Amino acid sequence: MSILHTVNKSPFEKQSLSSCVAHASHGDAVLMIEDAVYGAVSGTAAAAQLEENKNISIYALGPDLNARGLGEAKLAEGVNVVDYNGFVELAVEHDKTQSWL
Amino acid sequence: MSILHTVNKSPFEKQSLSSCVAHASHGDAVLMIEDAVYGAVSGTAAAAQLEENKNISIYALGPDLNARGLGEAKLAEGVNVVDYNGFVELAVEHDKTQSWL
Amino acid sequence: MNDMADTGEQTIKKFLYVNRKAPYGTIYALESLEVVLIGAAFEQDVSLAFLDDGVFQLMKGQDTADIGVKNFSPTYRALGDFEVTKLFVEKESLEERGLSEDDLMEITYEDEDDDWEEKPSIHLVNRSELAAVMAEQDVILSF
Amino acid sequence: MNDMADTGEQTIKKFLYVNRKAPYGTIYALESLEVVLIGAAFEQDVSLAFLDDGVFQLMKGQDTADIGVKNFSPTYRALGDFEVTKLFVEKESLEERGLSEDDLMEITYEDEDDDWEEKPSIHLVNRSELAAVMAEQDVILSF
Amino acid sequence: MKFGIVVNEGPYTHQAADTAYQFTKSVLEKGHDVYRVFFYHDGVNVGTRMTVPPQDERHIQRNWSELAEKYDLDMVVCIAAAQRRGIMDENEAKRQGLDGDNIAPGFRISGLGQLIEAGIQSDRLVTFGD
Amino acid sequence: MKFGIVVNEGPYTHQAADTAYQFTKSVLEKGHDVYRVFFYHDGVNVGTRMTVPPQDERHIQRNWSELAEKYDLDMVVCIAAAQRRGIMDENEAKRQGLDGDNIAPGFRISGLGQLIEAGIQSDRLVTFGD
Repeated sequence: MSILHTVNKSPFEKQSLSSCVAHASHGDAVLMIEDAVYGAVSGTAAAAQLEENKNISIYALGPDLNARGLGEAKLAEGVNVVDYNGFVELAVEHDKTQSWL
Repeated sequence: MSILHTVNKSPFEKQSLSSCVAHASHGDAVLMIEDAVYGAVSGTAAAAQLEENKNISIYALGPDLNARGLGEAKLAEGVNVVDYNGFVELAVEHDKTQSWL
Repeated sequence: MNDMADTGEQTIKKFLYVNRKAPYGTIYALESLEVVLIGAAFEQDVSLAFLDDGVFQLMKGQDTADIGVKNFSPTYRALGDFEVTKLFVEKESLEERGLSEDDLMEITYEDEDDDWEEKPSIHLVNRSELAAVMAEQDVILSF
Repeated sequence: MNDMADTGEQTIKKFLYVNRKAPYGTIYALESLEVVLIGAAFEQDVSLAFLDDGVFQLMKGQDTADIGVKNFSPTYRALGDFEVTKLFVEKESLEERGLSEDDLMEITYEDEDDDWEEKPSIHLVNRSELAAVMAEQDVILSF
Repeated sequence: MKFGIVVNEGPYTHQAADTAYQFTKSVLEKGHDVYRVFFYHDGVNVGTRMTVPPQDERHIQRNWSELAEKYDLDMVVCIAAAQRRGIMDENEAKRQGLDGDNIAPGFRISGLGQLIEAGIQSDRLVTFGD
Repeated sequence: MKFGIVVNEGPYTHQAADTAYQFTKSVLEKGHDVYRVFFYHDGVNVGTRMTVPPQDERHIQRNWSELAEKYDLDMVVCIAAAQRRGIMDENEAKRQGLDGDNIAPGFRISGLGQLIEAGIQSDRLVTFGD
């Protein structure tokens, strides 16, 4: 019974990514989309919180990273990049999705 | 040349109140309206940040406090309550307003 | 779909409504409540979660007269009549906001399986308990 | 109104556009830029501030093809042609986001008062310097 | 004193249109002038006459239209923002080949220059948004 | 696998309607089914046919209408949310005494029960919002 969590707000603006990670369970996945992909940049307080939590998988949506000028070189370790098809696959692989709006 | 700053988001959800206070200058006023009035509750991290800054005056909009069930007894020290007329007066007294949206 | 019970033609799923936003500043809390009320007619297994700023929805003493917006907080107290009786409120969220259970409305329901005894609908849970509630759902709706 | 200069019929005010939001996730950055472009025709004393997530608006290498949304970042580089030449970017906001000036687009203008020399439009300022910029304005627009 | 008011969010979804209304009403009742109310971003959605809120809720568009009539307010909906969001007056609808318009009484559609002008002409410009 | 999609924000202002569109397109192109797309909150504003975005920008309503036609999608606009925001089909406009409607092709107006039904009938319900 795992959850795909989606977050769409910048962690520097809103606390939804932080709350999401704090509520994710072992085996869950967190996918950052839209402005949440800023949370994938290495060396920030937001990235540190993601790295702390080793029980969940972390994804970021590639099209949103590209739109915002965030190349692979800027990403924190452990962040997996997927496209829209990968987003669909993640939704299929997990039993349900939860949007942290 | 003082500024009336308005903030309308909960400090527990967004960082706009925090950013506003960090950019307010001596003699400025900060008015919490709409969901920002949750920042006026005593004993929270948000209230502590407001209390730290002694150079600015802090206001909260009464109608929004009442709507949210926040009576005077719950408010942090130093928070002044105004109604819409008081909001207008604050806008008149300061040279300009800045909305932290 | 593992936890789904098929009773004849009727599918019963575990629905969780996640409330993370304050009332009045935005419409999400109100329109979420409207979904809960309509959803009650579908006889699913319904729970509500209140965390982050969502706990503010349950504050007692809301009086919206001066902002000219309808006060919809009494509706939470009527949820029991719609057989919506599981309201999980996160302790950590209350504490961070300088609140305790005393600041919340009293919300109860009459338990038809227990001689219509009046019971509290609000259950205070900590963060990891709430995570467990989320984990066991079939459908999670958040607005 | 103390700093307002009256030049005949023409009132010149100090306008500051405050940008605190990231591009694409919401439309505020784009529609703010549209105001700046239209506003340029009014020959006011215009400055732009980029702080908090607003600094993301200036990231180089933006490529929106895969999200199907128009890439409006080249417009910032054209601001000089509209005589919008003062872009204040807050250092602390960059640092908190793991960024440095090298991550930003190069934005320049040709200074008509200095033999059309090409000069940088972006000025890195720290938080207290930016607060001082805010303090000296007549009109502050933020979206 | 002369106020300019900017409303950046649509009706019901955000409180901004309500707060702006209460503020503007207080400005006027205190005897100040309102140079213009400018509706931008989703704020343009305040200016549709097609909203039908529940009977026990405030009617935001109507509140604004009545305030405009009482105080002869200039209420401007930004044309660029309105086009993106489907708010049209008769002229615009014709120009776009649409079969009808939806603008409410007291609102007019015009350009962003009207916002800048409000900034120049008003003693105070106050913005309400998300 | 059967998907339900919920869209909670209007066009252009938030990226939600775009992301939902790209996601839904991928779902369909990968051969999955979409039980229903439900538009709620400001999401109902996606369903007006009166938007006229700049020529070099995507046309969000048209994207959705075309996707619906190609894949025979069921796109439902919530009636309660639509009334608050001025989105009307012919029947509703008549019932409310309005002089015209603005709903776009491929969208239909119905009740919140359609959202619950999507939750019950879909294997996955995915929400896009602010």
